[in-house]
Amino acid sequence: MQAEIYAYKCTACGHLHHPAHFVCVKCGGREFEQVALTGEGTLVTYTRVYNLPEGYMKPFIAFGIVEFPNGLRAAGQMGTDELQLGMRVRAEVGVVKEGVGKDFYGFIFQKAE
Amino acid sequence: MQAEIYAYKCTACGHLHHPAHFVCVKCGGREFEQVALTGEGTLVTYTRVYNLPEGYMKPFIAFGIVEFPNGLRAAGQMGTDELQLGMRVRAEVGVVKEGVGKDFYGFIFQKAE
Amino acid sequence: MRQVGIVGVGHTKFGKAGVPLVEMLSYAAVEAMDDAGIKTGKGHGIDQVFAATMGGGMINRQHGVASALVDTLNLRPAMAESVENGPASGASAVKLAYMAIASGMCDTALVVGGELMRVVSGWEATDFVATMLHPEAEYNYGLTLPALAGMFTRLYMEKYGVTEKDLAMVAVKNHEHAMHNPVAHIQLVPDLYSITEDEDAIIINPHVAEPLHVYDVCPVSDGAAALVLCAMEAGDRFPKKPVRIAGIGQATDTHAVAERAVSTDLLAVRLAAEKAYAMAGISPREIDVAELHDAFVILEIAESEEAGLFPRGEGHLAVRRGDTKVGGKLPINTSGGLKAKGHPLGATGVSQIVELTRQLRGEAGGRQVAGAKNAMAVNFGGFGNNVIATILTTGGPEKYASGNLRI
Amino acid sequence: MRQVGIVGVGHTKFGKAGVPLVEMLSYAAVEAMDDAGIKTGKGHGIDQVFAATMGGGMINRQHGVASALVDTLNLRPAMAESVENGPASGASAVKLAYMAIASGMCDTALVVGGELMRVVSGWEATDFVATMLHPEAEYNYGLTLPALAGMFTRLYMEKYGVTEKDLAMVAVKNHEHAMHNPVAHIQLVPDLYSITEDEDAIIINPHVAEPLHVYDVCPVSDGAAALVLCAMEAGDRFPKKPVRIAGIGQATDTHAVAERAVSTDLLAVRLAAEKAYAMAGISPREIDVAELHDAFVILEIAESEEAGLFPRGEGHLAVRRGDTKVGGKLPINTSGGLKAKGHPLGATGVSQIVELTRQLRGEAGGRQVAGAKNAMAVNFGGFGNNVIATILTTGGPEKYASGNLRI
Ligand SMILES: [Zn+2]
Ligand SMILES: [Zn+2]
Repeated sequence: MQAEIYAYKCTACGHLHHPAHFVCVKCGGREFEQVALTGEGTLVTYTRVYNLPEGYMKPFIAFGIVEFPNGLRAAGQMGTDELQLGMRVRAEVGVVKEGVGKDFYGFIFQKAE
Repeated sequence: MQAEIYAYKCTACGHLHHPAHFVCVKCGGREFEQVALTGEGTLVTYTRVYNLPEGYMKPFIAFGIVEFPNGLRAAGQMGTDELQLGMRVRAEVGVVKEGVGKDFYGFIFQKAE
Repeated sequence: MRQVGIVGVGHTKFGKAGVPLVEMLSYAAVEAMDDAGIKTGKGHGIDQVFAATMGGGMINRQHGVASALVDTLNLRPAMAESVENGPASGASAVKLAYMAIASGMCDTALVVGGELMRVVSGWEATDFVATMLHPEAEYNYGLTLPALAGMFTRLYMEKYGVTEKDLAMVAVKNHEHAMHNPVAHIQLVPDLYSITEDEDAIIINPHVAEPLHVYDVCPVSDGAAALVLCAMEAGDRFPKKPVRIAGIGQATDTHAVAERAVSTDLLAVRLAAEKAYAMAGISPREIDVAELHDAFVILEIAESEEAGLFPRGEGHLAVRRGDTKVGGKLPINTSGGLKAKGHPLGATGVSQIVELTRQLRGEAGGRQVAGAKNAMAVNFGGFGNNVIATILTTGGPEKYASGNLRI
Repeated sequence: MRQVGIVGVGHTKFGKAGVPLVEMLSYAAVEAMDDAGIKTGKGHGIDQVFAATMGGGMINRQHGVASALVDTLNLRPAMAESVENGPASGASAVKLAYMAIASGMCDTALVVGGELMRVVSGWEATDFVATMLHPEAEYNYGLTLPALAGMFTRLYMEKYGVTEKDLAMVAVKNHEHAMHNPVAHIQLVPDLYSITEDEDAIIINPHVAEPLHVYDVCPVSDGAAALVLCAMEAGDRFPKKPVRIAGIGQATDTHAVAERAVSTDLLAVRLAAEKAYAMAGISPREIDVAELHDAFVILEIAESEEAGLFPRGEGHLAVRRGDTKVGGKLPINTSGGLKAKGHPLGATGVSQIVELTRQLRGEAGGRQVAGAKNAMAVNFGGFGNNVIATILTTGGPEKYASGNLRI
């Protein structure tokens, strides 16, 4: 049960990664520290998908890519039906997939107030 | 439900195959006719297996390779507990694996009288 | 380095196969061997076999597909390798066969790509295809290829003024091309007005992943395609003049799509194409016909730009002008493309080369591009994280390097 | 043809990984790159990456593993291919990397093999491995690799007088070797008497597939191994003297084992070894150390004969004499072999080459074969229907062919 999503900060050069890399994209370093990836960001693009893969019992899910103020971009599910390019969203963490005996946590982006 | 097992006879040169090939091992032909593969044969080798793959609810299964009088050899399950190299066996066809909504038929070799 | 050419092509009718995987591959393989005038069975002259499939294991529960193929075709003891690079598995297999011959390790190779997808439900197939996405950052979210394509399409439309009608025009064009390709899966042409502007358009052409509609997405198809490759120096031993593989370029990009610096770029397409042009000594202006990976129609437009065939942001203008139709300036996806011919994952990269070989041989019938001499294929793995560009030509050096032929 | 050498090796501890597949592969990869003195990250100097895995899709639900690996290692835009040849996937990847460099298409390649098997139950793993058998004639019967090995062993014992004790002696020897290999999965030596002649022997060493007992069969392991290959002409740019790949041979046999003309022959091993010797210009008598594919210990004996290292039917006599121990005439499986080091399918073929490279470099510590100059690996796909033999050497021509180095 991972109820937090992280960025991975290179301990050598400070470059941030999401998702985790084995080797730093900037300096080739291999040590990282976890940094909570939270807060508000901007919706870069989105879609509403009607043909879902196995395991989802819903008619559709909306997905989006969000850019955080630290420059990182991450994909996630959208928790709101109001969808517009460039809108402000707030990154929450919730169950994005129900597994057998184990649920998967990830970003669910909500409209920022 | 395939309750019969076949040999595949090259229509060009008559060479027999089991299992089916796309191209004749002898002449390169590509046309085959099905010939029932039945009767008695000789047990070439055998084993009793205790670690069965998923889907078998038995403590062990015995398997063997049998040579038919036409020279073909085929693997199958053994329907007898009396196992000896060179013994005479009779090829029966039965359910060798229970599938979801579909059973698989294959050789179950019995001790010949 | 030895030069390598194509001397045989084979292709099953894409759609629903109704036979097991290896049998389906075999149909394409023997057609290619027949086309190359090579005997199957003993004394066959095939040194090595490459099989390209993504779902042999997961969908068809069979591993070692190439080894099985060698046996059923009676090509033993030929070498055999199974290759997987998602929807670009086919081009990867062609590339590896190219290297095998160029290295001198063998003189001839049989490349067979295929996928048997219609044996599982639609949502299983969608899930299976999604296993090439990033496991934590994408797959676990329920993200799929159509989801990523939808998000990409929205940005591309916003940035370059591409319209939903432009997308539908690509689809209609490719369906028109497929009418002249007997092996294409879909043999009907949708009416542009009915799928875009008609009041019932959203009913016959509903959304799959907004803004993508059904007609912007390729179907799920079974099928196989095959090639016989040989060292060019042995080209005169085959009945048909070899079509030479002049250049191959490959590049990788970030696994997680969100990480890419410019969301509307397909960097791996650009780098792969640049490498292929450099190796071939052929410029984009010299390309006469291209097969681009239109699993989603937006990709045909974006790839036509990244591959340098049209200026950045103007691919859709070329579609509007009719440049990319057969008869136009630079016909794209004369085979019908993935959109109408179908997209059996492992087959696609091989199928693209089959089509271009037929074009360069002048065997493309009602979809022939007159006088085509140079051709390009782009095969797109993952959502563009592993891309291969291949350039074929009828031209070549007068004399080929010798590599101690064994055939 | 350009010559190819090995300049870097990496290897995880085989056993239970506890990390995702691509992360496990990464540990081996960076160890190999460090060993080669190659930087990871920008300016890395790796042109192409080959990943060998059989169950990435079926067991780990991930496709395009090589593309994922390139990204996480920050080797973009290097080319990437995923290769599957069952338990011989590793040697296939080495072979393809060899061809890539020999062809001149690239100068350096990273080869990583690995398998993450201990994430599924034992019967799921057994079923997964069995998917490489013939679908109709074997797999559907519930036949498995141990079943085929049991039937093969019975015939071999009958024909050549091999005893159950001979089999156990191979196992004990390989476990002894593994005690000197820190990356081996199993670090204990069974007592020969206790597992064969003691009255409780059948309890601590029960049958798996008669006549095979638990100690005749390799364990189920996770693990990864990696190599950096380069063109020999660039060998002096790396800190350690390259070990040259002198010969590679590959051959296929019938898919259904029952079809083979002589049931006790491993024809593909014989043909693959013959080809490798011919290419290397090295004879079996010149081999100083070998890694043979002992997934079942009978295979070590049979392969040692088919590869010409001992006369037909006398492999078990060599075991009795102690010839195949470290310190003996021709040490086999100094790493511990699949039996004791473990057998993560896709890793094994790469792991064999890692061990032999260490032997030829003199880096094998307590298991070092003194003065080893030539080495052979046999990697066995399916139940011997696709086999690769590889010969390494410290010797070589004085001068290497030039291929327009780009590094
Ligand atoms: Zn850094
Ligand atoms: Zn025949």
